[in-house]
Amino acid sequence: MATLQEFRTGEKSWWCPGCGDFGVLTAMQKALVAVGASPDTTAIVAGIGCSGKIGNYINSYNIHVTHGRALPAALGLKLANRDLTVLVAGGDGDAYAIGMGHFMHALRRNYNVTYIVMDNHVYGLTKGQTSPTSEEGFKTKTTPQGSIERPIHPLMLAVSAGATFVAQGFSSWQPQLAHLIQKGIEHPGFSLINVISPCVTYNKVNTYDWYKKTLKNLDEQSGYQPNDRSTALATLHQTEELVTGLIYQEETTPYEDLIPGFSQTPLVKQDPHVDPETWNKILATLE
Amino acid sequence: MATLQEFRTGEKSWWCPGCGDFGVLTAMQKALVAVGASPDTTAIVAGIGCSGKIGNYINSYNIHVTHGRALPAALGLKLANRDLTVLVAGGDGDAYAIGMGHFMHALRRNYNVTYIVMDNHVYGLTKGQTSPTSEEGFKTKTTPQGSIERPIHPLMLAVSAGATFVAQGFSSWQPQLAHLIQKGIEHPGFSLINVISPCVTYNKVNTYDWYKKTLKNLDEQSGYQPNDRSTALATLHQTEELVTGLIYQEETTPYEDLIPGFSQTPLVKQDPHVDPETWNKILATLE
Amino acid sequence: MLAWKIGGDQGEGIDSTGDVLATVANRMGYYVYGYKHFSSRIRGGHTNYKVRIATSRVEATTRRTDILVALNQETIDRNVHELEGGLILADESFSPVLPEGADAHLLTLPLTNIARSLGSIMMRNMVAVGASAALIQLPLDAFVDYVTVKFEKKGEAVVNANREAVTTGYQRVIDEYRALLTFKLGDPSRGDRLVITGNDAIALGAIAGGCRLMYGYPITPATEIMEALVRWFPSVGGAVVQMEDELGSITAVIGAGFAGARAMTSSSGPGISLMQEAMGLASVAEIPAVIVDTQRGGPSTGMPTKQEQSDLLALLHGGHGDTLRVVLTPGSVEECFEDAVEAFNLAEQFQTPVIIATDLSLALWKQSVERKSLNGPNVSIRKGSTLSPEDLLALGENVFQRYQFSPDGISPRSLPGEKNGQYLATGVEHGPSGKVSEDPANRERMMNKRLTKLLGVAAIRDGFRYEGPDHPELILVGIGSTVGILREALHHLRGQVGLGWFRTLSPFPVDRVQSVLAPAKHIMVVEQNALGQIRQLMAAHGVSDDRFTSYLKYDGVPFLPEEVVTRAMSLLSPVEVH
Amino acid sequence: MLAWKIGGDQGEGIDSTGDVLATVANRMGYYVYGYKHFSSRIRGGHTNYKVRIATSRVEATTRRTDILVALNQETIDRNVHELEGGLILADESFSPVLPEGADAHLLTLPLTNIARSLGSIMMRNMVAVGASAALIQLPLDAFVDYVTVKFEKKGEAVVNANREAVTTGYQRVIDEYRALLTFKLGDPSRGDRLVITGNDAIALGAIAGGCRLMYGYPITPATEIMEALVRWFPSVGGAVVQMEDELGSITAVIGAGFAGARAMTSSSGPGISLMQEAMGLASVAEIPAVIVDTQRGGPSTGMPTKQEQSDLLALLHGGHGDTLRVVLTPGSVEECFEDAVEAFNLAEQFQTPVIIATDLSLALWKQSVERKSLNGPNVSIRKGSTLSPEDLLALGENVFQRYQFSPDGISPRSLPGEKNGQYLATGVEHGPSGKVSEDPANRERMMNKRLTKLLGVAAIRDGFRYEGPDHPELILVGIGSTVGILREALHHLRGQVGLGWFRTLSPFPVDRVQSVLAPAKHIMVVEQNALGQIRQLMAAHGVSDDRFTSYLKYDGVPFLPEEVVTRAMSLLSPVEVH
Ligand SMILES: Cc1ncc(C[n+]2csc(CCOP(=O)(O)OP(=O)(O)O)c2C)c(N)n1
Ligand SMILES: Cc1ncc(C[n+]2csc(CCOP(=O)(O)OP(=O)(O)O)c2C)c(N)n1
Ligand code: SF4
Ligand code: SF4
Ligand SMILES: [Mg+2]
Ligand SMILES: [Mg+2]
Repeated sequence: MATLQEFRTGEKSWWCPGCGDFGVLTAMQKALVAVGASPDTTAIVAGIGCSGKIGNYINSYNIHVTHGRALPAALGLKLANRDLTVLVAGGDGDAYAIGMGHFMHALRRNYNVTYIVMDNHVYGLTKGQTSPTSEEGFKTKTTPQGSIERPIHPLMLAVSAGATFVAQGFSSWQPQLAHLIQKGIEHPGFSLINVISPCVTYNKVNTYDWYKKTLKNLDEQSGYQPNDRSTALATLHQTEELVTGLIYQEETTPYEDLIPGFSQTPLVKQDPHVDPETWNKILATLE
Repeated sequence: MATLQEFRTGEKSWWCPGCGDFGVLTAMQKALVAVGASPDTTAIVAGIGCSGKIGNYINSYNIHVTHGRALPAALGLKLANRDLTVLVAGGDGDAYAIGMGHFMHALRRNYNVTYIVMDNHVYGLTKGQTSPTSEEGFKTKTTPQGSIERPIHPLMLAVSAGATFVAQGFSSWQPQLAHLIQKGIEHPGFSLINVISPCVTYNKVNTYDWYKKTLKNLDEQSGYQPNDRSTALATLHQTEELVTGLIYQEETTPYEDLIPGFSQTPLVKQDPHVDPETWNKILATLE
Repeated sequence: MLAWKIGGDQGEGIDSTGDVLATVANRMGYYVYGYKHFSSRIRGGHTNYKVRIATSRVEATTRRTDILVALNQETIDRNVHELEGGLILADESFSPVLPEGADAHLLTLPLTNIARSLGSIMMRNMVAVGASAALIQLPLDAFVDYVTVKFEKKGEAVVNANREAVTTGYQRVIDEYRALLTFKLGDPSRGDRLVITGNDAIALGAIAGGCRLMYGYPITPATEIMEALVRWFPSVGGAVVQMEDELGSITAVIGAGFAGARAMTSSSGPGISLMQEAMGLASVAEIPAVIVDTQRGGPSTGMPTKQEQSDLLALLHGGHGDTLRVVLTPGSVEECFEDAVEAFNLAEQFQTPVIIATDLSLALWKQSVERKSLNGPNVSIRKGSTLSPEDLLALGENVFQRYQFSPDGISPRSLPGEKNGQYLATGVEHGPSGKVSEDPANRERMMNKRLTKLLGVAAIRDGFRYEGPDHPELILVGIGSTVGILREALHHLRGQVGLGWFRTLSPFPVDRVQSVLAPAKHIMVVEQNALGQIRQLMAAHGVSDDRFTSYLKYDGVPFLPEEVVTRAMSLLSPVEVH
Repeated sequence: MLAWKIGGDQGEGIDSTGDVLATVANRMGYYVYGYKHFSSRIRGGHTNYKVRIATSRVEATTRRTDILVALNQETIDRNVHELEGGLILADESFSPVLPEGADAHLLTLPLTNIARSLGSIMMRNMVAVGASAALIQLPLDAFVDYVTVKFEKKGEAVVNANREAVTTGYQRVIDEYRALLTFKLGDPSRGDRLVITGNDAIALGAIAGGCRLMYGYPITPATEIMEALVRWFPSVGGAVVQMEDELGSITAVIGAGFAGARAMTSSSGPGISLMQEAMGLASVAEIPAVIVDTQRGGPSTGMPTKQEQSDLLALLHGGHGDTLRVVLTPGSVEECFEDAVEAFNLAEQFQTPVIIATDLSLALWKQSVERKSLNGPNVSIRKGSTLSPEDLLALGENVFQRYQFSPDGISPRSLPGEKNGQYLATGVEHGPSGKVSEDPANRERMMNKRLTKLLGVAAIRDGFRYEGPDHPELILVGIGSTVGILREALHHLRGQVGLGWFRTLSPFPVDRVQSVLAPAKHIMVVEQNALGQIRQLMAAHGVSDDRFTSYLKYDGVPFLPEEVVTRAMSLLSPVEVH
């Protein structure tokens, strides 16, 4: 069993002091420890953004891809070696702007990876522009008079799109967040955890204080059952997604188990050669 | 007032005899006549697919773009000349596979164009592969043992994403379809009309007969009020989207009216030069 | 040598009819080559399928047609100029007319009526097949056997009706047109051959080369690679995922490559353009990836069903920033198989994206290929430099230096799942450990490492091949499907003419090109694009002087060997033309 | 000439401090040039800002620093080598140490403490500004005036505190270090100048050129163009849309271009790679579009905050299929303005995408520019060939031939909204009316039409500029920000050395390049990339012989004029070096 320390790289962080991403990092590391993962069998795919730098700080196999494409990379990785624990991380711009198409298709494909979106309602790395989750009226360098677009509600979209695991955490609420990530990893299909992770430099509206005042914690609300799509949608609608906890989960079989003939042994462990008998059968289809 | 005839190009169709797209074409032409549009002030943006060829047959300003990108082209067009009636058309692959990201963002942007998705649950032009709306188990050249992905439910997604006009038509039910397109054009924001348009060559499951048996017509169901998001979602959920009619509409102000300082006169009608006073004000910000 | 063609409307089964003829002739020991003319539409619109049948290898199409089976008048009108005295077999039902001045014999048979009388007009093409067999003087049995197996699953009634259709067509020709049966094909040669396309060969090569993942998105003329793997992968435990777009496809391939599986994607121009950004990631993060570009008429949607070789510069230079890419260019169906296997080897050995560039003609047209040239189980697989578990463990507390500098620029890699091998693969510039680095000196070294490493490809692969005399007066230079066309042209050019073709376009095999071309008096670069992309590339590498001329074609139609011969003759000194 | 630098951690206001100095010095009539060193992170990490102040135009940075303001020890350690006897002004709070062997004078002031005593340590940098003013011997008043206006909106207390900060810093230097005040800048020259970047100039040029729509997605170092237009467009009725990605941005620009509005997008490498497919659409459908590529270190995410010129080949050849693209390469901030205006003219005149390629240095570094060189209201706007309403009506029942063939390849267009002008614009190959066509003859003509049309750009634009002697021994060839560096190098090379630079990279101005370079004995192509992309391009166009050498740099750091001088000297014959 690996320890928290073993999941650290010791590299000095490039994040601003106070950034929400520190909390996401710690929660991910705790969750990895909790599920009994080990650094060598863990793979983390990250997108581009302040958030995307998270892979630099977790001792594991890390791949830092192009902006918006973390999810397809994770699909490739998972099918190549289905024994790996695969986590995917990125920002709200990475996930819901340039990455929106892949996000919707990952949900319907339901392959077994855990997607952690570090949502700060702003573009951090490019120094403060409006993001798809920015609220209407949010002022940035690209919308100095306030955003005029309806914000994306990622959780509602995920539930509507047929997701099998949908949760939201807050980087300041460590135990809940770590637990949600742990459950996401344990879920045998695609799990989405949208994490409120404040940007202290470019978002002066959706601050820690603001969230502490407005966020509702489902865990404190006795009786919430996360197994019904309509209840989940209604809850998200009522709270305007200002809610943390496990919102929806269903029993499921992951994509990789449904692919006809797909090997249960990780592909990377197989002999790459084709055997003569199979080969002749294949050629026979061309005769 | 233009006549139906004036909206025809007379070009010989490239579609298979019996293709649902013929009905979509006619309904679009009827709707254009009904709203009093004229060919010279109508612009049609089409994607790539059998569906995307629709522009060849409508006498209007037509632009046939790259696969999946009809919506951003329409945004460009509309802001360039806001007096135009802008229709956008494409297939289910064009809209919901490669075009998914733009689709979600067009919904939240709510600019005033009408999007007609010609949905046949299959890739027609590339000769019959699975599409994002193909049902689970649907067999094609790429899923000979049946599709294993959850189908996209475009209407639910649209309603969840904050769309202001969502409808579904059936290419065989002409009066309703033409009427829905007409209402979409009249709606002062983004309108989505998903149209069931059977592919007689590559989809032997979701046929005209199959739809005639399974589709429920909201117009025949007295009392349905398309002004409530939750009712809309519930209806779509219950019917598994096998329903036609106006599903949701709200009063709205289009994007182009919300852009700070954006000209009410079409840009193409303005003097491109900048006047000296404005210029000096701009330079002053750099002093 | 004989050229047979069938033509009609799209959606009328022209394809499968041509396939029957090609398959049966191949089985009998003839060499076949099939060429289809089709449009970007599903039904309607003229389509035709030409099959050349010969007693030796054939890998191009020529102008002449000996027998034209016409299912409508348009077919006659559009193709009659190819006949030069040949036969037209037309369906009586459309009252065929021979255009004025046509140099052809018109035979008619009531193809539709015969089919109808046998139960379904769907069998019209089978009647035509039987009639064609008689005209070509191929034995009826072989066709009857073929349909018996082909329709087996559909039940005895269908089998019998189709046998009847073929037989009737055959018999009617024998009965009515015996006098015209003058074609002599010559004796078939023994051998075990398959009739396959370049796309088939690539899919086969991928399987043989250990590829078990394919992420793709449909597009003409690449789709068949994905579709073939969908059929074949279940038997080897692999998976094909139809992605939401090509951005997703290439990135999934990169994810798989990072994890250590052999993965690929295939597309054509529009999809390849979308992959440009991610290919740069694979280059910088040194991740193997195999990408097939089956070129078609561009730019943009262009001419999606037409032949062209116009993505070459984009394959080399399409992404932002400084990279070298490995671009393999097979010049035959057999080379498609070889290069598909090799692409996976090179990708892992050099830890880099490898592109296989084919073109529509090479990708889609079927031809006879020796079974022994498709020896899947026996290909050699080179996994490239990896650290052993022992090496990794020996690192102890030290961080694994994934990108450590080395003389050949190649650094051993570790794969996820291996103890102690954790590292960061990133598209951001990084130091030897993988950690992001903005240090100028490191940047320069890393850039040199990546660029020089790829020059190693030239050391292990002959990138420019040559066939011909030692002291050629003229060398024809080709690529892709053009190579087969030039080879056929060579048969008709008895002078001192040689053929040079690219097997590796990048890294550019400059030394080899220079030495091969050195003795030639003239060099004609034959390419199917408007910009003369190969010429430009040669010039950019200093291979250019006044011996060079270009022969370009960009109207969507392949070169004909005859055209090449004419053009070549104009360069050769008169005494040497026989 | 004097070089001042301030350094500290990112997020500590280094940028705005440098800007104050540059702005005030410029207002006083000096020419300034600012250069920033920064990383891809928001806070933390060393950053510095160097401002050169001179009495004549300056457009490059050099090695030497005269005055270094250090806010931490790292700043001293990293930059002390530039000082060559200059001064370091350091904050006492970190107990600064002069490294052993350093050739510099260390002065200290309690910057932080002074600021704290005035109410907030946020004002530390203002104290440093005041101290710098004294060291450079610039009048205090000008700085006091500046902060008075700058902080006006924040109320009197803030204004007073900042005035106090500047004044105290100034006075402390005068009091404590009077003996060291030996710098003499010389007299400023009259003139009305603004301190702006290439990005500013492009945004200004876009507005002047009639652009009213910008579709963009943030990316370093292009974002400022979008952000400037967000600020300025409301006053001219335009709109900026922050799109979901670059695929959307470019396609929206094309939609707008089809409709007849002038629209643009801007990005850097990764975004440009994503635009490759759509640029082909604009080429084939003949739709105007303007795209700015502010190049940075590639490939992939590469070195996002570092200088490079490595997208050039991708800009020319990145898309699939045969196209020529118009690529403009401004070599100064003023040329950025000119070329932005001209890009919209060329895009509409030639109905094609036009790319403006700059680079990080040109895009981000501020310099003094004459106001009269930014004459927005007076630029000429050419809308290109369109049909008049009368012409359209005169068509009667005839279909408008949008793509009709013409001698120069340009066909008049109609705009949506115009009666009788309806047509189909498509990326599929089409005939003169716009309707899809697969006819080979039409294909060839259409391809020729599109390619030859663009050669017309060369006729109206001088694509390669030259400055220098008529009979140069050496010509330095540059592009983008390198041009300013080479120009500065020229001042130090008294031999027969000239400067040639590209204003149009494509269509390649081959005749002009050849004639300019003809008299030179040596040609040194100076480019900031690893592959020698401009050299390759020149060679591809037959411009290459043994007079050519390359000087490449790809470590993320701009060339220094001194480095160019050294390299150039090695080529010049000894007698001519003075
Ligand atoms: C194709 C491409 N476009 C744009 C960029 C520039 N870019 C880097 S990060 C980023 C967005 C950052 O926002 P988000 O995803 O919310 O991450 P955060 O920094 O807020 O964590 C952008 C636009 C890029 N790297 N690649
Ligand atoms: C970038 C790109 N990828 C792939 C293609 C090939 N392609 C053309 S149409 C199409 C999908 C057609 O399906 P759909 O959108 O449902 O339209 P339909 O033909 O069914 O009307 C594809 C994949 C393309 N043209 N461009
Ligand atoms: S800019 Fe915002 S998101 Fe980025 S590191 Fe700083 S606080 Fe975090
Ligand atoms: S293939 Fe299907 S969608 Fe395409 S034209 Fe034929 S019937 Fe219509
Ligand atoms: Mg963010
Ligand atoms: Mg479809």
